[in-house]
Order: sequence, then C-alpha cells, then structure tokens
Amino acid sequence: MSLQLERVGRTFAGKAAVQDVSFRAEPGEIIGLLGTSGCGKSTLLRAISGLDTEFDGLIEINNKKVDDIQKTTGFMFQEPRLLPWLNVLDNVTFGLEGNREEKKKKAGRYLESVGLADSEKLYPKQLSGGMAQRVAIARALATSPEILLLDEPFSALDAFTKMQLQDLLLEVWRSYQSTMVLVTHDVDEAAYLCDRIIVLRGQPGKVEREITITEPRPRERGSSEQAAYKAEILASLDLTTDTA
Amino acid sequence: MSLQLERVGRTFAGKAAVQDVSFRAEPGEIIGLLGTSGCGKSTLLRAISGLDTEFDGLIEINNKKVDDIQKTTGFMFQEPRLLPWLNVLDNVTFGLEGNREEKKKKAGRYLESVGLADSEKLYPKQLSGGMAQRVAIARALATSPEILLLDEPFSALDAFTKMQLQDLLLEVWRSYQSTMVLVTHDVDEAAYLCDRIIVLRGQPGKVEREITITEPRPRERGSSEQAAYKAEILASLDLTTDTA
Amino acid sequence: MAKNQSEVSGVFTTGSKSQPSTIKPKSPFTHPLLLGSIFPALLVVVWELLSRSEVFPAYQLPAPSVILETIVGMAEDGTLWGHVGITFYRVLMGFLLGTAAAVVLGSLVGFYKHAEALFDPLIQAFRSIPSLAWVPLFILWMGIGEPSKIAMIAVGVFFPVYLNIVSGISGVDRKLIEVGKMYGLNTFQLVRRIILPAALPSFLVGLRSGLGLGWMFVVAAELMGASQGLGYLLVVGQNTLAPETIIASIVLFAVIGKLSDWVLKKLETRTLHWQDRAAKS
Amino acid sequence: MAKNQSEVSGVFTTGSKSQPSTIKPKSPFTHPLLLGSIFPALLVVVWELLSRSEVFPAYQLPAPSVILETIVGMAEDGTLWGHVGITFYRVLMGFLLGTAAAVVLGSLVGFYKHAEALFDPLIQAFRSIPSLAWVPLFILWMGIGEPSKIAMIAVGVFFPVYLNIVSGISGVDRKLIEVGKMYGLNTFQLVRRIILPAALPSFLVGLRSGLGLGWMFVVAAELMGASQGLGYLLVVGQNTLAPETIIASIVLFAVIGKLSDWVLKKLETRTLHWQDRAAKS
Amino acid sequence: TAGCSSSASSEGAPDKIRLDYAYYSPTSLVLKKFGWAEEEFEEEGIEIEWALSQGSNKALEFLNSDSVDFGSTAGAAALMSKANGAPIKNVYIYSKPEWTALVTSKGSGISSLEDLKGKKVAATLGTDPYIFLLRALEAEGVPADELEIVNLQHGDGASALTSGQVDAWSGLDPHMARLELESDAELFYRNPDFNTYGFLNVREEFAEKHPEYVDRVIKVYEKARKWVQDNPEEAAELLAEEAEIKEEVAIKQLERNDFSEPVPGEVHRDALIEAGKVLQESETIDPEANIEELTDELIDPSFAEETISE
Ligand SMILES: Nc1ncnc2c1ncn2[C@@H]1O[C@H](COP(=O)(O)OP(=O)(O)OP(=O)(O)O)[C@@H](O)[C@H]1O
Ligand SMILES: Nc1ncnc2c1ncn2[C@@H]1O[C@H](COP(=O)(O)OP(=O)(O)OP(=O)(O)O)[C@@H](O)[C@H]1O
Ligand SMILES: [Mg+2]
Ligand SMILES: [Mg+2]
Repeated sequence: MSLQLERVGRTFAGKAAVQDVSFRAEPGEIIGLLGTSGCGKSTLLRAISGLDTEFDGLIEINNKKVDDIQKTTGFMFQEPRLLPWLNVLDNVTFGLEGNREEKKKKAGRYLESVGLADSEKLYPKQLSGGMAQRVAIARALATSPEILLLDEPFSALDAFTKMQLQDLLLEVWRSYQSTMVLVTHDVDEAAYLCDRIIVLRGQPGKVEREITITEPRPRERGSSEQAAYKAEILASLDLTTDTA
Repeated sequence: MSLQLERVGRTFAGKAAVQDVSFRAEPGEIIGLLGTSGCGKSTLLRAISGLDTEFDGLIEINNKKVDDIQKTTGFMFQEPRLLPWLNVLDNVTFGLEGNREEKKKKAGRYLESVGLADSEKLYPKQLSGGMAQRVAIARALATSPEILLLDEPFSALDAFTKMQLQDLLLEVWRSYQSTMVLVTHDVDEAAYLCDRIIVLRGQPGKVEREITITEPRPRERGSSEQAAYKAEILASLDLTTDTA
Repeated sequence: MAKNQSEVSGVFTTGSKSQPSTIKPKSPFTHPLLLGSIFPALLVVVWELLSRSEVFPAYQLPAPSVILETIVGMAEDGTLWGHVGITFYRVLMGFLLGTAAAVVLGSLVGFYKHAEALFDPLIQAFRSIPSLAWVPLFILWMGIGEPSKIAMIAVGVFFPVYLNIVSGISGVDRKLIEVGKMYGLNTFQLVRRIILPAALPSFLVGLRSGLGLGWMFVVAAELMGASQGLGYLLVVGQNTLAPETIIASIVLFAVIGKLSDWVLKKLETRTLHWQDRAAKS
Repeated sequence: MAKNQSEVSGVFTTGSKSQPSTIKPKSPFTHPLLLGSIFPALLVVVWELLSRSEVFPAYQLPAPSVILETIVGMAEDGTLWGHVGITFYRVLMGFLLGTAAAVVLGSLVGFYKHAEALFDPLIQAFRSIPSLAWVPLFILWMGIGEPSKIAMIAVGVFFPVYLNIVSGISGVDRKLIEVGKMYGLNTFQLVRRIILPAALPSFLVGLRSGLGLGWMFVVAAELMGASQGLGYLLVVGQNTLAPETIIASIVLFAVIGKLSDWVLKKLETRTLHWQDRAAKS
Repeated sequence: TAGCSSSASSEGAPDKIRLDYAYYSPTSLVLKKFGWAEEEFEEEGIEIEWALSQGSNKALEFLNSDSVDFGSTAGAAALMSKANGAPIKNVYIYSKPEWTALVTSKGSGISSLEDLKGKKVAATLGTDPYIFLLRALEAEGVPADELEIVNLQHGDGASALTSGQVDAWSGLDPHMARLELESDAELFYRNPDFNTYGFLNVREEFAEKHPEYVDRVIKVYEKARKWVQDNPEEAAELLAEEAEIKEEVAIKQLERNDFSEPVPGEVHRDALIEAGKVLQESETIDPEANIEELTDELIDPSFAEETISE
C-alpha cells in the first residue's frame, strides 16, 4: 500500500510539535524517520496511524484520504504497551483473528523468532525491558499489517539480538511486502533497513533532508556502501544539533 | 565509595535469572555491564540498589555488607518512571533536599544540561520518549549520589543528544567522583565511558569476561584505541549469541 | 469540561484558552448541562401530568408543583434553612471525621501487612451492618446529642473511603514506590508523596461514595433525638403520613446531595488532570 | 496470601510451591488469621465482662453469651436458616441485578460523553437518597412482594458499583486503549478486552462496596411487609424492645456480610495477580 | 354514611383478600394463627394473603398503595392519613388498648406532669404516645413548651430513659411492659381514654365493591376477638411466640387491652376528635382541616353494627 503525507503538522495547545512534513512511500518501501529527541517523530506516526486526528495537512493511504484507524495498519509503539493482565502468549495473540489453535501457533512462531519461546507463560511484570520489547515486536509482526509503523523497535536490545530482529523484519517484509515507516536513532540500522531516510530537524520538527539508499538487498553490514550512507546520515543529523 | 559483589545470584520462583556474579568497583570507577537481553543486568542493579533483598551471595559497599537501600546510592531505572502527577521540574526536585529555591535552581541547571530548559512545566504525559528519559537522567544526576546505577540511560536518545549526555555524565563523575555501574547495549558507549566492562552471558547470566580499559580520559571518540576496545567487546559479546 | 478535545491536547495544564481557534465550537444542543436536564425535566413533566390526571392520587404521590409549593412554603417561613443547614452541618462534620479516620486506618492497612491482619477483618465485618442497627448502640454510647449524630454519619462515610484507599494503595505501581524508596523516603513520606497521589483516583471515588453514604446515614443519625434536619423531616413525614413532606425531603436530599457531589467532582477533575486519559467518544 | 514474599517472586503465576526452601517460615504468632482474631476476641471478652458486672444492664446490651444463646436457639428451632436464607437470597438477587445495571450504565457513561451528560447528573442526584426514603415509593410502584425487596437492594448495590466503574473506566491508561484501537477493536470489544480488565481493580472495589450497601439496604427492603429475614429480625427487635434480637441480628449481619465480602476478596486476589504491586512491609 | 350494608349491589367476589397482621393487634395474630379467614373463604376459592405491618405508618402505606385491603392502625394514624386524602375507612375496633402511658425511672422524683417542667421527655412525633403526652399535658394544665420533647423512635426512647438521657418517656407497649418488668421503670401517668384505639381500616374501593366481604372479614375478626377474650392465657402465649417477646411481657401487654367494644362508636369519634385537635395545634394536621368532618368520613360503623348484631 502506498502512503502519502502532505504538509502534515501537529500543534499541542498552541505549540507546534512538527510542521510541514511531506513524503510519499510506495508500496513495499521502508522509510526511515530520524531526528533529535522531541522533534515529532512519534507524533507523525500517531497521525499516520489514525490515532491522532487533530493534525493539519493531509494523509493518504492508497491515494485515499484517511483520518481514522485502518485495520491494515500495524503500530509498534515506542513503549512495549503490553496488556498487564495477559501473559506473553496472549499478548501476542491479542490482535490476531481466527481460531484459538491457529492463533496460538502463529504467535508461538513469532515468539520463537524473537527468542522468547520459553517465556510464553510469563506476565509482563516478570519480563526484562528487552524481553517486553521483543514481545511487542512479535505482536506487531504477527498481524502481518500492510502498513507497519515502528517507533524505535529495537532500542532496548543488545547489538546481536538487534541484528537478528532486523533480519526478521526484512524477512517479514519480503513475505508480505509491507510498507514500513521506521523511527530509529541507530544510524547503522537506518542504513541497513531503509529505502529512504527522512531526517527531521528542530523544534518544531521540519524535514531537513531526504536520503535515498539505492543499495539492493541483502545488504552487507559494515560494507563500504553502508559506511558511506552512514556518514551521510550522520552529517545531516549533525547539523540538527546546532539548533537543539 | 567502593562496591563489591561476591557470588551474587538471583532466583525467581525457582528459575535462576543470574548466577555467581563477582566483581569489585573501586571508588570513582565506572563499571560497564553488558550482555544479551534478559541475562540479568537489571536484576543485578536492583540487588546492588537494595530494592531487592532476596538475592544470594554478598554485596558490600565500603566493605560493609548491605542489604537495604542506601541514601547515597542513586538509581536510574530502565524506564523513566516519572511521577505522572508532578511536572518535569517537580520530578527532578523530587529527591532533592534543602529549601525550595535552591532545589529549583539545581533542578533547573540539570534540566538545562539535558536540553529541557523549556519543558519545566510539562507533565509526563506530554513528553516524548526521549524527553522523559532525559528528565530521568536529570533526576538521577541532581542528587549527586556516591554510587550511581544507570540502566540503559541513553537508549531512547538520538546519536548526538546521547553524546552530549555521555559527556555530561563524565562531568558529573569528575565533580563528585561517583562510583558508577552502567548497563548499556551500546558498545561505543561502553568503550567511551567505562574503566572496566563486565560481559554477562547466557540465561541464567554468568560473567563471561572482564575487559579493562586503561585509556585515560578524556578519550577521543572514533580513535583507534576506542575502535580496538570496541572490537574486543563485540567479540566477547559475539560468543554470547551462540547460547542465546 | 473539554471532553471533546483530543486526548493529547493537554488542555488542563497549558491553558489552551489563548488559542480558541483550535477548539471546535460546541453544538448548543449537545451542551452537557442541557443534555443533563433532559431526564430530570422529563421526569418532572410526566409526573406532573400523571398527578394532574390523578393516575397518582395526591395521598400517594403529590404532584411536583405541590412539592415545590411545600418547599417554597418552608423556605418562606424559614424552617427550610434550619433543616437544610443543620443536616448539611452534620454531614460535613461527619464526612470530615469519617474521612480522617479512613485515611489513617486505610493507609495503615494498605501499607503494613500486620495492620491489615489486625484491623481489616473486623472492619469488613462492621461494613455490612445497616445504619438503623447502629442507632440503639450509638444512643447507648454517646447519648442523643450532636456528637452521636455526627459519629453516625462518620461511620457511613468511613467504609467506602476506607475500602477505596486500601485498594488504591495496594494498586499503586511498584515501580513508582521504588522511586520513592531510592530517594530515601521514610514510610510516612512514601505514603504522602507517592502512595496517596498515586492512589488519588481511587481515593476520590471513595470520597464521593462516602459522601453519598453520609447523606444516607442522615436518617439514622436524625432518629437520635433530632428536632430539625432532612432526615427528621423524612421520618416525621412517614410518622404523620404526609406524602408531600416525605417527597419534599427526598427532593431536598437529591438536590443537596447532588450539589455536594458536584463539588467533589470538580475537585476530581482539578486534581487528576495529570492522568493520561483517553478522550471519550 | 503470600504477602511477605518478595514482590518480584511472581508466586501467583509460576507456582513457587516446588521451591519451599525460598519461602521464609511464618511465625505462628503473626499468622493473619490469629492477628485478625485479636480485636474481635478482645471485644467479646470485654463486653462479656462488662455485661456480667452489670455495667451494661441486660435490657440495654445483653452479654455475648446471651446473644450466642439466642442465635443457637434460633438455629435449633430452625428459624435462623429461614431468616438468613431469605435475606441471603434477596441480597444475592439484588446484588446481581444492581451490578448488571451498574455495569451497563457505568460502561456507557464511562465511555460516551453524551451518555455521561445524559444520565450522570440524575444518577448522582439519586445517589444520596436514603434507603428509608425509597420505601414508600417502592411500595407504591412495586407493592410489597419479593420484587420490590430485591429492587430495593439492587438500588443500594447500584451506586457504588456504578461510581467505581465510571471512574475506573476514565482512569484507564490511554496507551492501552490505543493498543486496542490499533487492532481494530470496536467499542464493545474495546470495553470487554481492554477497558474492563484495566478497570478491574476499581470494579472489584465497587462490587465490595456495593455488596456492603446491599446488606445495609436489607432493612429498608424488609420493612416492606417481610415476615422473615435479618432486617425483619432487627426491626422486630426494635419494635418489641428485644435487645438480644437486635444484637443477634447485628452479629448475623456482620458475620454473613464478612463472609460474602471474603468471597469477593478472594476473587480480587485471584483476578488481580497480574498487578505489579509492592510487597507490604 | 356510605357503603350501607350488603344489600347494595356488589361486583361479585374478589379474587383474594389481603389482610395485614401486626404485633400490636393480638386479634390479627389469632386470626392468622387459626386460619379462620382462610376457612371462611375457602369454598369460594378466595385466597387470603397476609402482610406483616411493622407499625401504623407501614399499614397505611400498604393500604394507600393498594398492597392490602385491610390494615390495622392506631386511630390517630388513620385520621392523619385521612387528612391527607387517603381513601380508607374504619370499620372495626380490634381493641381498646392502653398501650401508651408516661414512664419514668425509679428515683427520678417525677410523679406528676407538673414535675416534668424543664425536663426532657422522649416521644415519637405524630404517634399515639405523642398525642397522649400532649393531651395529658393539656388535661393537667401544663404548657407543652415548658418541657423539652425529644423526638425518638419508641424503642430508642425506652433506651434513652434507662440510660438517663431523658427524664421521662411517653411509652408504648410492648416496650413499656418490658421496661416495667425488667428495669425499675414506673408508669406515673395513665389514662386509657387518651389512647386512640386499634382501628381496622379497609380501602374505600374494596368496601364499595365488596361490602358483604367486609362484613365477613369482620365476622372472622369477631371470632378471633371472642377467642382472645375467652382464652387470655393462650392469647398471651401466642403473642409471646409470634412477636418473640417474653410471656410476662405479653401478659402485661394483653392485660392493658380491652377487647369488649368492637363496634366503632361515639367514644371512638370523640377520642379521635380530641387527638385531631392536638395534632392540629402542633401543625401535624393542616390547621384548616375540619376534624369532625374527617372523623365522620373515616369512621363507618355500619358494617360492624350489622354484622355484630346479627
Ligand atoms: N519479577 C520477576 N519475576 C520473574 N522473573 C523475573 C522477574 N524479573 C525479572 N525476571 C527474569 O529475570 C531475567 C533477567 O531479567 P533482567 O530484567 O535482569 O534482564 P536484563 O539483563 O536487564 O535484560 P534487558 O537487557 O532486556 O533489560 C529474565 O529472564 C526475566 O524473565
Ligand atoms: N500530549 C502532548 N501534549 C503536549 N505536547 C506533546 C504531547 N505529545 C507530544 N508533545 C510534544 O511534541 C513534541 C514531539 O513529541 P514526539 O513524541 O513526537 O517526539 P519524538 O520525535 O518521538 O521524540 P523521541 O525521540 O524523544 O521519542 C515534544 O516537544 C513533546 O513535548
Ligand atoms: Mg518518540
Ligand atoms: Mg534490563
């Protein structure tokens, strides 16, 4: 599904949080959203998701204006937001449809992918920070949404778990051709995963630069192309600090 | 203050989360704690903080056994844990002592250091993820604790804000000579900040390696020494993935 | 009440008044006050009609207009203020007393497991004793003066406040309590600075529930030798078979109870602005 | 009740029974049951002594032994079970009815702002009307049969449950509601799968509060032509100046009320095990 | 007066007849116990339903809400309800009780109404003991405003007296009987004529539709009354058992009941008019109301006269 933002902005009680953001994501594209803390990345994702309808500007999915929640959109929030009264397995099956067994099987598969096969019966209060985040990832991926919004999905994970899950994400992307918008602070991650990177800057946040990454997948971590893109992204971010 | 752990472990309802961890931190030392998600890093910090007293083994501060909360210990949790009914400023003054004006001034200073001078009056529900984390950092630093436990303090920050706050941390460290234990997933960060790095591995987590970083401060990011240490840490972590 | 604004607009704290342009104009037909009057108005009209057409004979259920006359009559000859005033005073004092007791005991029980084991069973047992049953005991212990009336109302107020405080306290997120502990708060400070604010939503419901029960206990309280008050009015009305007195006292209970609840509800919206609530649809 | 275990040990869910070594042995002197009996026992002993020494004359406050005799007497001639049974039945039915109504209305009001504007003001006004005031109205509307008694108790149960549901719902964290919305839940599903579970702690307090009030309303209910029941017993005791009957009925109210509350409390610990509560000190 | 005799056209038999019983009406207890009403109407398939009245005001609420057809009250209570427009009439007197008197505790130094000046006296506003107190004061020439009347429910008044919170109490049986027996309470002022009698009232609608059934209810009531007169001990036993009071208390209470005059008549009328005036003075009955007219409307002796002279 395609996604289009036109001059999207959001004002909270008179103070602009983000302004004039426009971009287009073609079906199956992975868009990275980078920027300093508080520049409005999460706010943008909320607007795209339909949870927040008070934004200015226009958001279109498949060239149709939307200002409501779409069933085909998945959102992984910045916090894990697990339901505390459900155990890990039930948290993952939460959004799934179909009969009980199927849902369980599917959820179990994703839990295994994120390395939590043993933790199905635990309740959220018994999880470590990274485990909770991985449950949230499994929950978001399990519904195979056509548009997937990811708000710093791997921020609480160690370097190696993070790489595994980045690859998991790409696998899902390959199977379902989801369109993704990924907020991240990790420049390596952005360079490894995204087709295009949008760098926001300032407060209120505005689009500072768009960087297109043409390197075909599978990409190689630590390759010289990756390093070049990384440097480019860093450079564009660096400007941002001047105004922070 | 010195800190000593001897064969510390913790079992939750019959399942060991972490086992046999021993290390010693000299006064003013910065110890890094690295390891895969769920290997027991936060659990160790809780034990050191005195919040959790059900651990096995021995923890000593200044060579005196402790199993209670010490006023001189500061803890920055993995989540921001702001008090939702207090605004940003009051959250930071929360742990401070002294008269109102002084507390406000001190809190204001730290808020400025973390780039939130404008957000003093906001309530937690109005903050972005990274902003909340920065408030938590300001709150933890403002009390100038003699032992400071930091659980992934910069995980939700963009690369540049992160660097600024790492330097802020070093500044605090220079002024107060706090002993610190820092949990992080960021290998660059560990190499830049720590005197010694303890790598945990497995589930239940055990100490896999200890890496001492002798490079004097101020260190230079991206220097070849840093790169070498980083490679060493990554290598020791890499082993860990085999058992994850 | 800015309920139809977005949940994230933070209207309570940042003063959106300076930006009227962002507030959608309210339709006058869905104004809360107007909506809220629909049912009461309907009730009164239907009741008046049924009374006029003698479906409800006057000896059973006098018409609203008759009730209003009764109340206006009492207002004119001045007795109304006496009744309302003294009852209001008793409820207020009882409310303060009962709330204070509930806060102290509730905090103890919510916080110390030995205090819970010690006090809670007895309190829970007393909780289901009807107000009328207390009357003879209170007369025995405290006589028929003002103190026994206020104490009786305090008993009514106590239980819901207590229950909500205890449950509120034990529902406080461990994570926040730990923050307080790390900053070296002692138990008292912990209760004051973390637990009570965090349990505030629950506490406020308790207050509102308790106040309601306080009004209910007025009748039992004023059975104890009162010569004025709404409860007195009700009982005398029942003893003298005077339906308009009975209904007038009911109406007064409803109106004054509602007003006192409204004050607490205002307090609730004021003090809970920090809650991250979803907007109502 | 594993309250003295660490808050992080997750006893409720992972079955620590297999690891008895980690559980500290409880001192028999601080066992909750024992602690809980201290005050009731003390009360009974002091009261008995005071009665024996005639500080309380028997026609005012009979000794506990006399009360016990009265109750045993009723048990032996079988009347006790009639009284307890019928009252229990009425409270149970009233409780179910009142709770059902409160859940429906409370969910609506908690969820839709128009429903709130429409219903809430009237409900809040009715909330402070004493049970005795309802009696003549209920007799008028529903006669003196079982329905009016059950309806009267349902009224008592309704208000606290309603209040707690509404407040529980509006206190639900926006963040969790958004999760539900993202998964395309409709309003009904949202209420069932997110809002009710999240508001459960508040709902359960409401239930316990409501049950308590249900027991209190029994007296008013059984004024409506009952010839059996605890409330009847109390009123007859008061009308025939029989303090032992009065006190016996109070004791029965306390005991049965406590038992019924205990059931709800068990339910509470069962269903709220997922709460991340701090351990009590 | 209306509702003259069984010759008036009736609308046939009622489906059921709803009677009340009350511990202050021993006759009703006897009637219920022996099932004479059920017996009387069994053949016609008319059901008898019993409701317990916990006091005159409850009985009147039941009558006014069409929950019972016959209700037992004190005369004054019936009058007050009539004054508020209740469609009831009194057709039978179930007893002439001396159920109220002025009580004090021993050694209080109170022996006459004169001694009450400046003292606290408990009474339940609007009930027979209250009327009794006011009439007694009037009779003895003591102005009511020289003493403090404390409004307490009957039972609470008794407790307040024994615990010394009031100096005297305008008492009501069986509280009074029990107090006399078990504590040192003394009745220091008695006057059976200041009581307002036990009235059996019927809903006007029922009386109009089924006058002959009113007669027949009176007939069974008569049977019960005679039984009480003939078997005072058994009656006391029955009362004690039903009301769960001690037998001595029941005996004392019954001793103070005179069951000899069942037909409403001039004495009852006069007693009610006197009571009505007192109530008007204290503004519990509208001062504008015509008490004599109300009394005439309320009391309808025709049914009892006819039935009992048969
Ligand atoms: N309260 C609890 N009850 C049961 N198990 C728990 C509890 N807290 C933690 N654990 C378990 O202990 C293990 C270690 O948790 P811990 O939070 O210390 O991990 P961590 O190293 O901090 O991981 P992360 O990097 O993901 O934060 C996990 O397997 C977790 O499931
Ligand atoms: N509910 C709200 N009320 C008022 N202001 C808000 C609200 N939500 C967000 N903001 C403001 O909007 C700005 C952008 O917030 P947002 O959460 O989008 O940042 P972000 O880019 O996601 O940052 P981070 O990387 O720290 O998560 C911030 O300045 C924040 O204070
Ligand atoms: Mg964000
Ligand atoms: Mg952790």
